[in-house]
Amino acid sequence: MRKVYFDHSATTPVDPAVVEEMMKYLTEHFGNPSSIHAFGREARKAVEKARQQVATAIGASSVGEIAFTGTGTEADNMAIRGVAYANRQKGNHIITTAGEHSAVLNCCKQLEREGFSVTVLPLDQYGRVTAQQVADAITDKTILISILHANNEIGTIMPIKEISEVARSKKIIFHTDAVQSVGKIPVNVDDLGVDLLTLSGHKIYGPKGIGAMYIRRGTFWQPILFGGGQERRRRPGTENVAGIVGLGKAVELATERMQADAERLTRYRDRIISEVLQKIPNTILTGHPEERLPNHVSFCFRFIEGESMLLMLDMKGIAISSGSACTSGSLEPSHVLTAIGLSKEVAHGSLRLTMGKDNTEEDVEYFLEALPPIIERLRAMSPLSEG
Amino acid sequence: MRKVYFDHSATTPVDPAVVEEMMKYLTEHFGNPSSIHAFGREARKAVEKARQQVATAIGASSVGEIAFTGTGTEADNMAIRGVAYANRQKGNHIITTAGEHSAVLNCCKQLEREGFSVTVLPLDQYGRVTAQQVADAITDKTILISILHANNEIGTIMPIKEISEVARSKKIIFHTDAVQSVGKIPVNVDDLGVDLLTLSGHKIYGPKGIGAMYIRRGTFWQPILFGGGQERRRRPGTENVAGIVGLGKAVELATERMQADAERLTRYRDRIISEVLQKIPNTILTGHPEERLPNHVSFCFRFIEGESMLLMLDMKGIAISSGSACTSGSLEPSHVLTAIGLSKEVAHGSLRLTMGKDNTEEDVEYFLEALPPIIERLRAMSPLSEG
Amino acid sequence: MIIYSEKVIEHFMCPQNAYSMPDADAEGSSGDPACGDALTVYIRVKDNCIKEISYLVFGCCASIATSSMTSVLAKGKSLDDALKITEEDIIEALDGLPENKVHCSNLGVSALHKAINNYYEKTSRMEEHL
Ligand SMILES: Cc1ncc(COP(=O)(O)O)c(C=O)c1O
Ligand SMILES: Cc1ncc(COP(=O)(O)O)c(C=O)c1O
Ligand code: FES
Ligand code: FES
Repeated sequence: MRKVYFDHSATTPVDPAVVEEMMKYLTEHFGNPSSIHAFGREARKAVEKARQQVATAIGASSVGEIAFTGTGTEADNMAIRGVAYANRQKGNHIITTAGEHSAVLNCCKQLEREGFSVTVLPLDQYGRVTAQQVADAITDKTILISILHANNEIGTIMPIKEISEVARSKKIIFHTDAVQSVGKIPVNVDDLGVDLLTLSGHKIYGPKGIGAMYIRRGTFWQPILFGGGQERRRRPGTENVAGIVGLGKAVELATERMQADAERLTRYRDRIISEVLQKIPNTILTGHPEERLPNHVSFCFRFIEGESMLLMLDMKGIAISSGSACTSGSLEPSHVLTAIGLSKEVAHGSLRLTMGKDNTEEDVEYFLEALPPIIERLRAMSPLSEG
Repeated sequence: MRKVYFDHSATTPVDPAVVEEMMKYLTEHFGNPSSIHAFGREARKAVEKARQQVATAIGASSVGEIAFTGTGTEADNMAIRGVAYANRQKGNHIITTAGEHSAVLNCCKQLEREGFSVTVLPLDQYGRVTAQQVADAITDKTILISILHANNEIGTIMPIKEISEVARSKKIIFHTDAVQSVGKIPVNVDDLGVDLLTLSGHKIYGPKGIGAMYIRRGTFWQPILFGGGQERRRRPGTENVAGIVGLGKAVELATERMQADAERLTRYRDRIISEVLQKIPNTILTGHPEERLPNHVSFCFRFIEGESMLLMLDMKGIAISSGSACTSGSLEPSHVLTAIGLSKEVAHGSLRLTMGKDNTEEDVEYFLEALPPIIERLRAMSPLSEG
Repeated sequence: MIIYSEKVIEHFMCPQNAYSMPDADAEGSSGDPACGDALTVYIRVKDNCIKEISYLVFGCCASIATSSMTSVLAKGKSLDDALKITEEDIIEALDGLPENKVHCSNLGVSALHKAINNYYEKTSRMEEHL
């Protein structure tokens, strides 16, 4: 059976060139970068090279602005809680949006429990917030604004540049979660105007279990884990050398490949969107029609439930995901889908299809043939579609 | 030139059998364990198998008691701060020792800044504390006792069983950092009587960037990172599948190999200790002479500084480490060496030699020939040895 | 984070002028063994020039290399010129030092200055006696 992997926002295959680089540091060059003997120095060199690769890819002015972490989630925690705790004297107000990843939202909820006050800006129907909304929410207690660059569920790209100008004019620290945007659209910390940015290896053909935080020089911040002095006292614990090497290589390759991939995947994307909308009635495109990731397609199909659709596609060898709560056994559907104004009922019928560098025209074809009968079948047995 | 790696307490080479297991999850089986399609299910199976391997190795009664983390340091942070925050209503007093790893000590320092009160028990000359010391330190506010199983710098094994009995009789949560002991001496959570235990992959021929926390069912605890629901809501972020698989395999192999390795390495250890003490005057064995890790040798050589010794051995292809502050360019030598009563001056001359499964009799021979002339040379140019 | 230049390693492995000089004209010490570094510089002076210089050192690779380089740079120089040797001169002559090791280069310079001052003190005391 044909296997079509269309879930690149969940995770990506590791690029063979990345695996090859990593292998050296899982075999011969196994030293601890903190050791000063030859084994350690070899590992240190590799870590610092990767740091340079990341800095270059996102346009950081110095390698000292990059700290490696264990996950994108940890990087989000470091950025948000690290700024919040360090700036508590100045104020206790944080601004974010209803479209953030749970790593950001749950950090904010925790900070609320600890006495911070959080404004969660509502999204428009496409999943965006405006610079004006942000400007209106700022108070003299605001110490941090955290807004994700591209939404993992609906692919919408936020107007980060406009928003960061507002933040900058008020001297408020600005963080963006760029886990989904790096390698897909241009990500440059100066162009975006951000003080902190997080990224994750496994979304860009790197390994799982490695992330990075960019922190602009001079940003007031403190660590959230405690231990040894690694990563310039920003993140303690023996460095995941192979993972770091993999992330460095992955981010370099992602940048090289970006433009060509984006053009090709945008074509596939727009074809899928128009054909599905045309062929399958009662379908809603979620996210922004244009301001969206080139590889990202997302719909809600009325009257059906996402998990069943997902598993039926899985039987055909197609791996996609759904923002449906049933994929996690909980009852609440995706907070993003309800935040863009969909009813819970509709939100349960969501599908997210995220393409990657190895997908082909044939994959698209195959999907476009497989999907309609599945939707039809599920709708045929749904009590809702009768209504 | 011969290469002799004698720094296994800093990190270990990854076992080729471990690399092989990991490779599958860096290539074909790249799915996100939270995805419910086939790619995700394959990854999930691997993670749960590894969880079983870890649970079995340390005698946990259920796989639900194991949570994977990004490092040993993170696991220490989770254990200590997670218990402290969750039990704040009950009390604010924590007991630990002066011999702990910085991951534990710096968590405790942070908790002190946050209003907790910490008793740091002093060590005897061998680096031990007694159950009586612990019993005497307990107050009705004590909520946590954290004492490391085996010391990374001086190899001393703590009488965890006796201490945990005291903790248990007072119903106080007990944590041990077993990062250095797993795979070298028996580690069984019930025999040791611990409620939480931390371990780290890269000390047991597994990869870097993966750790685990054991948490006994029913222990009152809360997470310290916020985000998705991974690891049964204990540690958010996409799982490092390859790392987890590597840790599972590594801990399994370490347990299998333990006894045979321990016997062989104990012979090497005792030979090095007796020859060095006999041949090189003004040498102090640090740590306990018998109650020490089978692979662990540590000395202080008077009148010389550790980094120079380390680098001269490095030139001979021998990788060892030193608790000298100069290895990090700081001024304070190892807190463990001063805690066992050595002057800073003497502590600067420390050497730590930690053997591993691939070391041979010839490695020992080579080291025993290389060391004395190096010590002699350094002492000849030392202003201290004249005095 | 410690990666030394080849020059540093060269001086570390084969330190120049590393011996004690019990009958030196003057000496100066710097550092503190408790901080992991101690250095004593010995000089023999003729016609206001450093004819011979040696030292004993307790310290890291960088402190051994900087001691060695200090002695090499100072040897043969007039006392006035030797006093002009700076930390930067030593670091440069060693093709650089890791950032957190820069303080080690200070030891060589300060011990040398102390030795020269010690020499001036001694000779002025002798002149007073005359
Ligand atoms: C006793 C002890 N605890 C904790 C750690 C930290 O482990 P990791 O380096 O995986 O963070 C180490 C190793 O550095 C250790 O020796
Ligand atoms: C937007 C966004 N932020 C953060 C994360 C978390 O990254 P990680 O899984 O590496 O912790 C993800 C992916 O799950 C994401 O899509
Ligand atoms: S219907 Fe079964 S979990 Fe939602
Ligand atoms: S002598 Fe300690 S860092 Fe150089």
